[in-house]
Amino acid sequence: MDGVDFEIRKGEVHALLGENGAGKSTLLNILHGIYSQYEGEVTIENSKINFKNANEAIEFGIAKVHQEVNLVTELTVGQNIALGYEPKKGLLVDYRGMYQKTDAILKRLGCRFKSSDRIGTLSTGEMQMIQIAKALFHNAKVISFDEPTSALTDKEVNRLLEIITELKSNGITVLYITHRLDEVFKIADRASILRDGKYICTLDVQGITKEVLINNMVGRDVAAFAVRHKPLCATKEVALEAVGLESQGVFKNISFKVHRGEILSFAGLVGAKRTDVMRAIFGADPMSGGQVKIHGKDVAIRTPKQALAHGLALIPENRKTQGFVKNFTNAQNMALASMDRFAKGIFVHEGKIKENCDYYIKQMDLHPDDPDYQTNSLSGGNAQKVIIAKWLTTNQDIIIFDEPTKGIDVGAKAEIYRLMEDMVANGKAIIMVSSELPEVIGMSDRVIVMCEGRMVGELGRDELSEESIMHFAMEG
Amino acid sequence: TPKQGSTSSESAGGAGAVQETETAAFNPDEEDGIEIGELRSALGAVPKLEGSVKLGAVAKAFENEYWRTLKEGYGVFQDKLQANGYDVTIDVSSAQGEGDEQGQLSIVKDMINKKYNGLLLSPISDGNLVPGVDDAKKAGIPVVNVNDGLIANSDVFVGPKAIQNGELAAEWISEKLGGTGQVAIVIGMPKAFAARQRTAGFEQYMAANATGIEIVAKQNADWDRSKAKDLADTWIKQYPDLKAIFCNNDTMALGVVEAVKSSGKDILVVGVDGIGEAYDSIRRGELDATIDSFPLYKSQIAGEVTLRLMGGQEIPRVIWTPQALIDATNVEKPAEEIIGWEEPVFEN
Amino acid sequence: MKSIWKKFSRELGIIVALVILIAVFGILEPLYLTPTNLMDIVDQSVINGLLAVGITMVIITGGIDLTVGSTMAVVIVCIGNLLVGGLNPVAAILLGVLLGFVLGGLNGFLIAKMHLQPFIATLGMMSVYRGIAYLVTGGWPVLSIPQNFRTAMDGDVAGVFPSSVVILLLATSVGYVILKHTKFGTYLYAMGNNEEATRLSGVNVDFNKIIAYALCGVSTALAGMVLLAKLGTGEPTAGQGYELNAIAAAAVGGTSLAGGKGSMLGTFFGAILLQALKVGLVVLGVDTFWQYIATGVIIIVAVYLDIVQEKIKSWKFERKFAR
Amino acid sequence: MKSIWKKFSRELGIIVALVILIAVFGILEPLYLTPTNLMDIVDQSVINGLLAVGITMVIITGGIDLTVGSTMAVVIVCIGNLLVGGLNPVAAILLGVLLGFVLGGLNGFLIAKMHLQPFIATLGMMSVYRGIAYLVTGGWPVLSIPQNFRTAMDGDVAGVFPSSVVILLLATSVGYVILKHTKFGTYLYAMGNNEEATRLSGVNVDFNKIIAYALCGVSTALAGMVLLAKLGTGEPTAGQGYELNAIAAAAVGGTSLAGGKGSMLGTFFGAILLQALKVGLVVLGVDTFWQYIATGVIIIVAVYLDIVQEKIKSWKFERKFAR
Ligand SMILES: Nc1ncnc2c1ncn2[C@@H]1O[C@H](COP(=O)(O)OP(=O)(O)OP(=O)(O)O)[C@@H](O)[C@H]1O
Ligand SMILES: Nc1ncnc2c1ncn2[C@@H]1O[C@H](COP(=O)(O)OP(=O)(O)OP(=O)(O)O)[C@@H](O)[C@H]1O
Ligand SMILES: [Mg+2]
Ligand SMILES: [Mg+2]
Repeated sequence: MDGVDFEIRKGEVHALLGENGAGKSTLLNILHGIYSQYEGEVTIENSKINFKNANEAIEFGIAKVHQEVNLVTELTVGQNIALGYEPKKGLLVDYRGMYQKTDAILKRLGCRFKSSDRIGTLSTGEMQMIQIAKALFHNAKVISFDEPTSALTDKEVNRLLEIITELKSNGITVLYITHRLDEVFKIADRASILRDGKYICTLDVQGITKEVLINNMVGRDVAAFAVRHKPLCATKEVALEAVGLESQGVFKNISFKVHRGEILSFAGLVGAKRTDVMRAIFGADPMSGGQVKIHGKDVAIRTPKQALAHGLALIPENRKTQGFVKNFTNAQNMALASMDRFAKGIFVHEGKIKENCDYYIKQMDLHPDDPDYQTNSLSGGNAQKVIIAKWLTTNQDIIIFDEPTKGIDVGAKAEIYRLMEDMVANGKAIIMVSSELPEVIGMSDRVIVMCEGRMVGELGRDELSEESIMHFAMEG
Repeated sequence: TPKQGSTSSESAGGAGAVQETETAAFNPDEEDGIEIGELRSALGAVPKLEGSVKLGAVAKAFENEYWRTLKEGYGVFQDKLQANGYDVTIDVSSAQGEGDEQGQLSIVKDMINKKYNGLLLSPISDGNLVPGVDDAKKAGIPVVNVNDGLIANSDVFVGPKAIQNGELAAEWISEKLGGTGQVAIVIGMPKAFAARQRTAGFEQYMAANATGIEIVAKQNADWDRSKAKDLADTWIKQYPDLKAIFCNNDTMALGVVEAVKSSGKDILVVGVDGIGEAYDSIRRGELDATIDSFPLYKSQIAGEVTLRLMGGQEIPRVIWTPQALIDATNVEKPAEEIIGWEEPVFEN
Repeated sequence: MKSIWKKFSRELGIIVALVILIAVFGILEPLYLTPTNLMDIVDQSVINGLLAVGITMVIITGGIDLTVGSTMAVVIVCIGNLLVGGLNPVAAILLGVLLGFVLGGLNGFLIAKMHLQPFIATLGMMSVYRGIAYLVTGGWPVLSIPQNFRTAMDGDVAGVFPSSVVILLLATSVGYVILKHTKFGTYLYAMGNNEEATRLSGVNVDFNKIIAYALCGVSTALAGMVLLAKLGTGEPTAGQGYELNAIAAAAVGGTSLAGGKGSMLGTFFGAILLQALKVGLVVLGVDTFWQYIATGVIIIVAVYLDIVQEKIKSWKFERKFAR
Repeated sequence: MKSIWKKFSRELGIIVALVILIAVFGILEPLYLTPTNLMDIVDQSVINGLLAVGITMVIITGGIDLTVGSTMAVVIVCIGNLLVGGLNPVAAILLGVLLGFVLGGLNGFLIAKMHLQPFIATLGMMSVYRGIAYLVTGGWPVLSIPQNFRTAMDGDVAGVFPSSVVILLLATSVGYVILKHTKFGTYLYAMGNNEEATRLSGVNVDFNKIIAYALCGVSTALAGMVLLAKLGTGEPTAGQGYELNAIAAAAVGGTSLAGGKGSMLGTFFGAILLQALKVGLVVLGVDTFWQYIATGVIIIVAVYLDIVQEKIKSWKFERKFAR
């Protein structure tokens, strides 16, 4: 990061924009004391600050919603929200007071779960809401959000945007990072743009267009919207069929078909159990009933290994815990699911692994473009690209994408959409679980809507609209 | 009759030892112990007790051959008693390894709960059975301490004079070496009384009687055969003139023998305990000597002393059991002959 | 009533295991069920129980402490020497606690500030502390510990209850309250489960870690002093291998060695279970060599029971996070 | 040349530490540097080195194996008995390897299939295997191991090199190749780092874990047979406490006990360093008690050096934020 120099006004909503790896998260980490060694100055209300750790920043009155979901799964929701700042009664924690306070915040956020629930029972989207609740809990003067909506569906997003507006009217300054540009226009006053660690400009959001923003971010024109460029190519040949899938207490009666050349999407609100269905099909979780057929044949898939053998791939929704191996380089991560292809007998062929990685680095415009770089130190969006590359490397027939563009910038999104189109054109079948409605509407041949573990509706391409999907999704 | 309890002034160790006795609760080496023959001639036949008598013996750890042999001795004694019409049984248990202080205490407490009539205890450390012995006292159960841990509040101590252990080895080595040369000591762990005394006895003897002998090295090998071998390997190269190695037990000595063999040098190796493997090794001409304290007979003596104590006879605080140096000259001699063993006299 | 049930459902597995164990031994040998024998089991669990109290806290942070045996030895010889030198028992106990706090805190410092892994840091310090214990007395035991100290730490309370048992109960209760009802306790779980998230929440992770190890040192010091009182002799060799027993007690009681999960009550019953097992094998007169096998098998079965019970309780949850 | 340098930069910390250690001892006591003494150090590292080879693999998966000492003992008494019974040495060695594979695999099974935590599963099995070793011989040692077996496992190769050293070098090389150049090795690192992601990548995590423990059993069995050959007697008490030494060797060599990180060469040098330290202290005649302290301190310093070196290496990443 180099020569970043700009101001945020008190009480405004200030968007931070830029491509993956532009340095947005890094900038926030500096502000919040997570990286304490840097050159240059940060001043708040004319006093120079240099927080040594997260604690100092929070005490000073600035709080942050982190990009990756990062919670303590052994504690309750309330304990997570209050962590570090529990109210005390004498020497002991005042649990009653704490839960009252946290419940109030959850209610304000419109959450359906309670403070006393365990984190383990929540979906990724719900966990994201807890992170937001955490920031509100601190009563901060400045709150920054690092892609708070990447795992949320419309309903929650709208509620969050309302809350941010409310915060603003209470004089709180908000810093907001997102790759969903619509949101910028809904709430932001001004937007600052970063590119390759450099500051580009700050714009008044009023009176400019999306294209202007994108142009400044990427430095060239890109198609910002999810649209199908090639003709639809769905065939009649069924690639995968699910018949009456059930998992006790999670989902039931899940039956659908996906054809070769088709993109079938699953839509629904957070907690609709779409992820559970996909994991069960992939053999990552057990199922209590139902039958999966692949190319018309009954199959019994109990482990991901068997799923791979049957030509399935699953790009999981949580990149940190399910997606990549921390100490591995990009090349190693991309090869992990296809080791048989990169091995002669039991021995691994390093050269081929690098070659493969180089190919996808170019394909997906990965930054930095180094196969030996540790995936762990990539920016969120770039790590997602590595994971997608890993599954493309397996070259499977049926690919399940769970939130494929989570945290990915506009430019790269377009790349991924293009890749998906290429795949179906080659006769593959794609199942996509996504919470981004524009993406669902733009890319799908067909959409199945789920609600609380049941399929509640199916929409053809010409019936797709935000209203029609939400109509089904909210039904339950 | 020998006196009971401790009067320390005439003890062997001189001024330093007197000092020691004041802080130390009990050190048998500084007591006027007597040998079993002497006791027998003073007290006559082993008294026959009324009713059936159940004795409980607790050894350190059966993982070690020494304690298994001790157990065997208790069995032999029980058979002799029963053959002579005594209604006596002796149950023998051990802790789980020599680190299991609490477990050994559990065994003692269990024996008290089960109302054993007398206890013969060989504690792992000087202190770990003390609470059990207190309970036994309360329950009126006599306690005999069979070496080598020390129980300050036991009624009688039965065992060899530990310091003599080291002295015998030292005497033999200095004689073989003609009073000059370099020697080294492999110690076990700085643990029980006996191990400490073995080393101390060796060193004191050399200091007093063989000033030409130089103790060039002294290290611990945790009673482990392989570690002892490694130590010896290093020493043999470091001290080309090394003439003898004294080890705190036979297992370590047998490890050292391997090192000496592979060096091709002529170095005397002396161990302690007299385990079967050591005898074999002496027969083969590999190990040079071991100090045997005859656990098979020690336990018989301990059993006899216990019955005498329970029969109301007056027993001195310390009973010495026999020990002897075994080398090529007497390795084939039966133990009875070496220690001059005589069977106890039983009542009819 | 139902809420109590729910509150202790975590400890259910171990309590059931303990009851089964006692019942089985009781049937095989009725003597096992005599009050004196049962009391003996509790009494003999005190040392291991105290060690396990501290070790549970440390394990919950995701760490481990292999030094407890050696730390005990240092406390034993130092405090033993001071007592024999005429120090007042109360002062000695306080000094012992302080010494434990410092030794434990030093472990914590190496781990939190120098970023050494807990296993290896405490493996190293285990050796260092043992050496110190030997050096303090030159390898000799400290003899004739004064009776007033022995009575304080291991005398009879109201004629029935050894004070050592009272000390264990107190330490367990304090540990329970710390874990369940204080901020510090919450941080221990949080750290063990997700250190980064905890740090980002503004918790001073390093400091809390150091305190956890220091408190482990304190309970270790108490264990050492109880042992000193019980034996009346302070040996520098004391406590060898005790660390593994204490860890086993915590694990059998449901504390996860991966951190973030565990309970003081579970640990308490875990320590009792291990001693009940040992005494049971002794009472039945099981052969020493078979005892090794039985002990190992029971530890594994007890831990497995806990896993099964957890699974039943929330199999959906396990699916997602435990794999 | 430069690429070799880069390739082994991981092991740099431990090599530097080893060189410093040898230099210091050499200056204090020139005798230390004689070839025979240095050769002795290597020779005496064989047992611990072999154990550490297997334990490194297991630790990389995020596990641990506390049974190695006991497993060794079982192999020693079983194979010892067979040899004395007249079995051909080659057959005995193969059987020993198989036995190690089975015992290790059993540990792996408990961990992978029954979901026991590695520490507690192997703590339990440590006790079980020890009991088995005692039961096999009734506690007695197996005497008079035939000379042909002893020569095979510990004889001189070409008049200079003990064959045990050759065995260690071979095992280390095989371990090196497995970790760096096979699918299995890649999976070990991946599992240790992120088990869930590895499983979702279609890797049979359970199977690979079991194999890792089984291979640890194999290298343990080799260690046991070398020991049997060295001593000529098979004791059921052999190997007590050896597990901690082996873990220390791996950790000093840079293997992370948190899993996912480690190298065979590092472990090799780690084992050598620990033995060089021990011999150095003996040669200098350092008092036993001080040896405990020195050993602990050196372990901690060596591991800390490794941490510092890692930090320096990743300085550049940090620098990025610094600008
Ligand atoms: N832990 C780390 N170690 C080394 N480099 C890092 C680390 N984290 C981030 N980087 C690098 O810093 C640069 C900026 O990353 P940052 O996470 O700030 O991007 P971002 O703008 O938030 O992107 P995204 O939209 O993908 O989240 C990237 O090139 C990235 O590779
Ligand atoms: N009631 C529950 N009990 C246990 N785990 C749950 C429960 N609800 C959700 N989860 C977990 O949360 C994860 C995602 O949940 P779910 O499938 O309900 O959400 P989704 O429809 O994919 O929506 P999202 O967009 O939030 O991921 C799954 O891995 C699932 O195991
Ligand atoms: Mg980011
Ligand atoms: Mg989902």
